[in-house]
Amino acid sequence: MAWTREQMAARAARELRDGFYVNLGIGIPTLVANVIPQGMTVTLQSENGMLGMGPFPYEGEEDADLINAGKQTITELPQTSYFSSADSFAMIRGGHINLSILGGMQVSETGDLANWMVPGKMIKGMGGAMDLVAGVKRVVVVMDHCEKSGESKFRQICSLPLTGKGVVDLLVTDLAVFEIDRKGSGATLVELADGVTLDEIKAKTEATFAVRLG
Amino acid sequence: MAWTREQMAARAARELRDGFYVNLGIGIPTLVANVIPQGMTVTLQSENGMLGMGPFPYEGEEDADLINAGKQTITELPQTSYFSSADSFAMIRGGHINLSILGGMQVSETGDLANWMVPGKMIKGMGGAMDLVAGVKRVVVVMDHCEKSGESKFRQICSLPLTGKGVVDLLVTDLAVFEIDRKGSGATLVELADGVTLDEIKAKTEATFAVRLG
Amino acid sequence: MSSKLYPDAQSALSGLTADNITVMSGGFGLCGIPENLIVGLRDSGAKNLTVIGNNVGCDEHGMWLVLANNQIRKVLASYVGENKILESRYMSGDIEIEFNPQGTLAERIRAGGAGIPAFFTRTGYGTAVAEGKETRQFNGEWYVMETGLTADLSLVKAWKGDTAGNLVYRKTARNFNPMIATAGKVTVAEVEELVPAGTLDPDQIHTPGIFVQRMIVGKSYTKHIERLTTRAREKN
Amino acid sequence: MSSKLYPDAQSALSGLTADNITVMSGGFGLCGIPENLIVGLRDSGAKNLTVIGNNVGCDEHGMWLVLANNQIRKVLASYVGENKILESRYMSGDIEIEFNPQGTLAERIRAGGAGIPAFFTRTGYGTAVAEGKETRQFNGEWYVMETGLTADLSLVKAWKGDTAGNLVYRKTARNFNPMIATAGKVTVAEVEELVPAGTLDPDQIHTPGIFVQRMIVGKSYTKHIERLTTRAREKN
Repeated sequence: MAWTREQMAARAARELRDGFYVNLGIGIPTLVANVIPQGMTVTLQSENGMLGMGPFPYEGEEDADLINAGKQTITELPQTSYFSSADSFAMIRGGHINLSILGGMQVSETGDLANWMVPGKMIKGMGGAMDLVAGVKRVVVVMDHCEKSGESKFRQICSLPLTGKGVVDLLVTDLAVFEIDRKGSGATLVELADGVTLDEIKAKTEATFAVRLG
Repeated sequence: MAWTREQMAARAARELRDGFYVNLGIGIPTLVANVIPQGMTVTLQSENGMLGMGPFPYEGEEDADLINAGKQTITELPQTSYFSSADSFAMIRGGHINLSILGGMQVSETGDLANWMVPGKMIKGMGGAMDLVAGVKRVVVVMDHCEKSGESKFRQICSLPLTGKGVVDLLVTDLAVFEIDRKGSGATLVELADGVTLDEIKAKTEATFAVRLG
Repeated sequence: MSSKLYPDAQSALSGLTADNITVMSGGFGLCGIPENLIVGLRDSGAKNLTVIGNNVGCDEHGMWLVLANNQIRKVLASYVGENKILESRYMSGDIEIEFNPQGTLAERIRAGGAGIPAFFTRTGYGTAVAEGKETRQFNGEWYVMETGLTADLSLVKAWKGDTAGNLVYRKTARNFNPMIATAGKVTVAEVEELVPAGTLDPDQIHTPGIFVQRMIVGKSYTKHIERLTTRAREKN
Repeated sequence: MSSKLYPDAQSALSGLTADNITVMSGGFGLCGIPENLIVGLRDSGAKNLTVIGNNVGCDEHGMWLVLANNQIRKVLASYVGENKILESRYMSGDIEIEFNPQGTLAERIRAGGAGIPAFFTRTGYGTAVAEGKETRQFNGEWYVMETGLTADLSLVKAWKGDTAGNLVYRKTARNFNPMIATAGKVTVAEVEELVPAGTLDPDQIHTPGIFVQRMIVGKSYTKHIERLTTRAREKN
């Protein structure tokens, strides 16, 4: 049985470590903020210029000058600091963020990621995604294993325009978890969702992968 | 009769304009701060990270955290702001300072400046001088016309290692004032110190120059 | 010194707007945008503008006003969603968009203001963003060369400003404003509150006055929120 | 999260110092130097250090202590006057000095912390500083390519810090400290005053806590003034 969105977020949250500075993308990655383990201090960065992102405000307490990179109203915490977009991406590009958890459209077995445009459709822009995957020390992608059409999203080569080349370290899908070596030595299946079989993964995956199930 | 240090500073001060942001070097240029015309607002930058440099503190009111680029204790003004050295030189390199007045060892007729080292002597370093001459919109050099040996310091080509190539716009010596075209179309004598003759300048100057005396 | 302060956007922009110029404008989405100066830019009627900013407003708000008034020919931005007019003009070829990764855009603007004509970044290596650009290896990693950006006119929005032009921003409304203030040949700032010089703590000024040539006190801020998101109060 | 706070310089530097490492240290002259951490570096005895900073202390003060203890092999700085030991060791060839223009040094450190391996600057074009470096024209002007700098260990001094590692500097004691904080693989900060997280205004933090791995509250600050310069009081 495939993992739910919440289960995928919970699996991604297992990549968190105490003291980590983390950037979460839009969509399922946002849910990771709700499942940070008790007693673990994780500081969330928002690339529009904030470190120490707090929860959504109570109704009526929203502040138009305080939004996250998804343009949602948020709040600050005691450890919060604000800075410019140049300083924010200096932090990202300089490798100071420990972990980024992002959504994806396609991931390749060499760690390429496509998540910003589909040829023929309106291009909205990559926002900060290209900077995050290029700069953050460890990148985790969370996405469905297959398109609605059944086509595998974890592929030998991405067919969509890339967000980054050789940038993904871990792929969490609704069916399985893969470690990916950025340097090109391949992908490894390390975990199956509850009730999912290796045969099912083999049938539904276009990418080549080794198997090392705990 | 040659100009005194104070007269040289006063001549350099005539290059100031209302609203200018100005960086003054060590030595005679420092004296320019004392002769800013009444009613003219000139904001002094100190490249260690301050805009709006005030006068020296009253005795007993010095603050070790508040020094200028010459490491002298100074004071702040109502318009003062502090910033990092990176931001300070971004301001300088980005062409935001209107005028820099610096000392010199040698200036060439094409606007080259040497003022940071003498071969064979201990090298102390260029500090911010190379950044200032490369970045500031208009550079005025104030120096004696001749070495104590009598050798001309305004030359066809500098013999000392350069601080900047094609960077000087105006040269104020104790004997005369020269306009210099950075793009290489030459130097022009535009002013003589009181009682100094054109013949004296011709005799004491190695550089080639045109003459356009008011 | 003649005052940097102008009574309104129209007077502050007088003589600075013209057809074919490049205009940078601060803000992330609608957060921290110079609302009054954008209206002034629209009212100037200047055409064939190149507009640089993280976004180009969204439907009915911000730089969308200038877009809807047919004044924009080219856009440099990182994200242009939620903007139907821009979408249709881009698809029809009436507007050119150069997409920049957000951090690359921020750094290009910072570089432009800092006198740095080009720099190398890992961002975009191996993607469409690197096409036509120089790439080079440093320490075994591949990088893309990106160039600095400047503008004829920069428009920024601050929270507080003093009469010397020193600016302080508030929370995430800071975003692109500080770099954009440094990258304009002329920078015009609007502030919510004007204070006398000497009021702001000199250790705490985000944009020193040297970068601000003209300023206005903004009026009637909308501060439209794009995605109002709240949580319910816990019951007692 | 385990605390970033350590009781003293020795414990804060434990495990971070070693022979042959590169150390950056904040300060301009003796203004804003990490006095306590420099003593800790000296007491560590680590040798063959490469030290990066605007200066290397001056006679009897600051990084001079580490120099006098024969721990430094190479220096990257913009100005090294008023330092007799350094002078004699440089002349004798025992210490290598790479002179950097001050703004180039500041930007190289900022670039190192910001993931930028190289950038172009006008500074130094046509001078000895450009020798052996790539030069290139942009828009008709010549520029020199300079590379980013990082360090194994960065030592910085702030005025106030909070328990999350957020730092605020005071007046011109800020200088190189903010960039150096970003460019160390590990950054240790000393502060004059420690405050609880939430005390500092989040709009007014100069160095966000992400850049600070360890911190101490400094003791017994000398704050030696190199050039005490005063004016006489006007008589009443």
